[in-house]
Amino acid sequence: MGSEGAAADRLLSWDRVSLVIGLLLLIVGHYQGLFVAPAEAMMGDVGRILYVHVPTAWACMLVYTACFVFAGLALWSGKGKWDAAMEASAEVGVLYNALLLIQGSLWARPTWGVFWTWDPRLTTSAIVLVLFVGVLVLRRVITEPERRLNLGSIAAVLAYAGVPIVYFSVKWWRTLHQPFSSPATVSDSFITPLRLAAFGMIFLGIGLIGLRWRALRREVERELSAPALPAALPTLELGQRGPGGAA
Amino acid sequence: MNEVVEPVATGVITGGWPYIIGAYGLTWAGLLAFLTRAVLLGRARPPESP
Amino acid sequence: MARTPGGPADVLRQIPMILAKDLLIEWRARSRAFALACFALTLLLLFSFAVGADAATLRAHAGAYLWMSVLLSSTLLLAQSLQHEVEGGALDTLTLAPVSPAALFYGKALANAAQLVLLTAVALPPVIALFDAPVKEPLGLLVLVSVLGCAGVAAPGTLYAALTARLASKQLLLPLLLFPLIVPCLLASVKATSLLMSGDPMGQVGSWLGLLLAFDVLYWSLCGLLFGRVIAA
Amino acid sequence: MTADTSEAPVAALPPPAAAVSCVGLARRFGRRWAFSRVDLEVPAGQRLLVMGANGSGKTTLLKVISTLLAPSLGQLRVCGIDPAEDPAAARRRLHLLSHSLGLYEDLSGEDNLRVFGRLLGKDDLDVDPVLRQVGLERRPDPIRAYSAGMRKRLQLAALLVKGPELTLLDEPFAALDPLGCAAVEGLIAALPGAVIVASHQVVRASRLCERAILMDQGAVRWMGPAEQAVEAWRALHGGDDLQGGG
Repeated sequence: MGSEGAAADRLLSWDRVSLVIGLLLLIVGHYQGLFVAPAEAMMGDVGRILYVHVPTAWACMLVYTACFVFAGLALWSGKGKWDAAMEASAEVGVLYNALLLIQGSLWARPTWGVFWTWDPRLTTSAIVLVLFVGVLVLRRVITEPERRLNLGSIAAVLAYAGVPIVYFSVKWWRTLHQPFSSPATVSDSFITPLRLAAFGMIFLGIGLIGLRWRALRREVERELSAPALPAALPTLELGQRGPGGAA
Repeated sequence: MNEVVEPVATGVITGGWPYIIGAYGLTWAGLLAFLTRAVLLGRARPPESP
Repeated sequence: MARTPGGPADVLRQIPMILAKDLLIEWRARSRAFALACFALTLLLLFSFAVGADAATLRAHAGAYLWMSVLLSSTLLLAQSLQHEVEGGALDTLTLAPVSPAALFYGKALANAAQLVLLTAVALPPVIALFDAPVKEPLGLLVLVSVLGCAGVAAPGTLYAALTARLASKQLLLPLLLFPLIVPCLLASVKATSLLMSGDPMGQVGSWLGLLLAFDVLYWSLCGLLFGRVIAA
Repeated sequence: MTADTSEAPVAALPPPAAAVSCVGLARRFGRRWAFSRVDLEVPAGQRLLVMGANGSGKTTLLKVISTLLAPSLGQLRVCGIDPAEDPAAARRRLHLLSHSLGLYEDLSGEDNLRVFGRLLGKDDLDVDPVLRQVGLERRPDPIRAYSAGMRKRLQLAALLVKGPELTLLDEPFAALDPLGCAAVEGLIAALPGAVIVASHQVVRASRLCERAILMDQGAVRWMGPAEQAVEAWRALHGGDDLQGGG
């Protein structure tokens, strides 16, 4: 972050600190996952994808939860800062979610022989991605700030509330049909890189949300803030007008 | 009839490094792209700010 | 007057009025409903053309075609139902009557659900005939699935139709927001319908009905709570 | 305007609460103030004309007074009720006729009145006398096919069904021919209760009212007896091209 001559408090703001911590943890975690941890017994080297995939999934869930909380706060308080936080976390959630799907496909191809499988988690995350993309699109379409706050937050709350039911429906859809093979559970020796990368993704997420929040909040709060009342116009006096002239 | 290809367990999978590199590479590319965009948008000053 | 304004009694009194009003409007403009039914039937034909003439495949997916055609028609119906209120400013008259937002939501959602059930009923005989998929289980169960499934589409559908009614790109946004949300409802309805058509020796329909019920309870309560904020915005 | 009076309240309010009283009322959309600093008191039964060019804030003011829009600043009381506390009670006492129809295009006039009556708790409303009162005969076809004048009459019929203490009329003469204007004028003149009319047709509307205000860029620039309304309009906007004369 080469910020030219910026104030010290801006350099050390919580989002930047979190961003740097997240990037460092992620680098260390991924290095360990790629080069230090042994190859997985069943999946071989391909199992290394889990060190990037699983942390993304955890972080993604947390980011969406944050988005839901911010949406609730925005609805409850009507404050622009929560509206901005909602949008920022929805953006980061969509980013993580998209990455999650890409990683999932790349893991599924060598493991299962297909890029896509209707695994409940994969399917659910695809549906949730579309839901939150919808929320972001909705926010872009609405120009009036108060309306955007209300409608955007309502859409986010509805989308998030549906996640568990989406998951269960997809799971039953598969399991009532045929048993679905779950990926191997994670054994102890792989936990360190997983944990490092997970905290890395979470801190990075907090940092990214903070970064976007800062920018969005400036804009949203400016739009929502009350400008000064226009100056009082003088009261019109009658009886002094010329022919057709204004007073 | 089910249209879904059933995942096959083929014993120990060997190789697959292109997929691993792809997964890590695309993840980092995505994260850094978003970070760059966020920084750029954060730098852009609103017109009315002093 | 003793009447408590906006209280639960007022809401309960107003729900059937809104329901009756919406159904009256649809009855007076029934040529539109007829066109919608024709659209749903056209979709059924299109599905068979798209899939091919293999009788076994068509029969296996008859439930899917039924619900897809109802679902695709539903956005037109839902958008129309909120269009009545918004375009002529009737919503303002209702608000000033005063009708409580909860009564408005439940009345409209019930009216929409009723119309969707009717649409399902209209589309069912052609599905059975076209795809040679007779109903093997009791018909009452299918009615239950249809009611619960249509209710699941109607509640979030009514809310999202209100949410997008004043937006420029409403035709695009309503399905974009609604369809992913009602995936569980669609899944459960299709699965239950297929089981009822092909026979259900394992007794799996019950769990799908349970899922539909959970979905309905969640969204009928949540949307009722949030509808006031939507129309106030 | 009585904005300069000291903060001490006036001795006692007259027994019937004012139909409308606003203090420092203002509404904004995003960064733009639609109107601001509106202090207004309309006693029960009084008729007030709200004049102003397009965009002067008339329509928004009427929407805020009708409780359809919440004020951004200031206090509003309708018939002595604070709409923020009890919107239903305030709404039961007022009605707004806006530019938009406010009724259902697919229903006939009769159906519309019946539906509206039922929502107001008048289950066995006899629509014939009301229709006769506004000079509309029974017509079975949907109001999609009605002319502008018939629509306006129907809106007034809905208003008569409700019979509010406070009537808000936004441009009641818009899109009407001279004959329709005269008819609507007669109906408005016969309305009971307080009435607030927003109109460009200063000459015509001022005959119906006792008092008038002139709005300009979201502010009340003048307030006085309706007889001086035309003079006030001319003082602000000049010219003699006032509509609705004769």
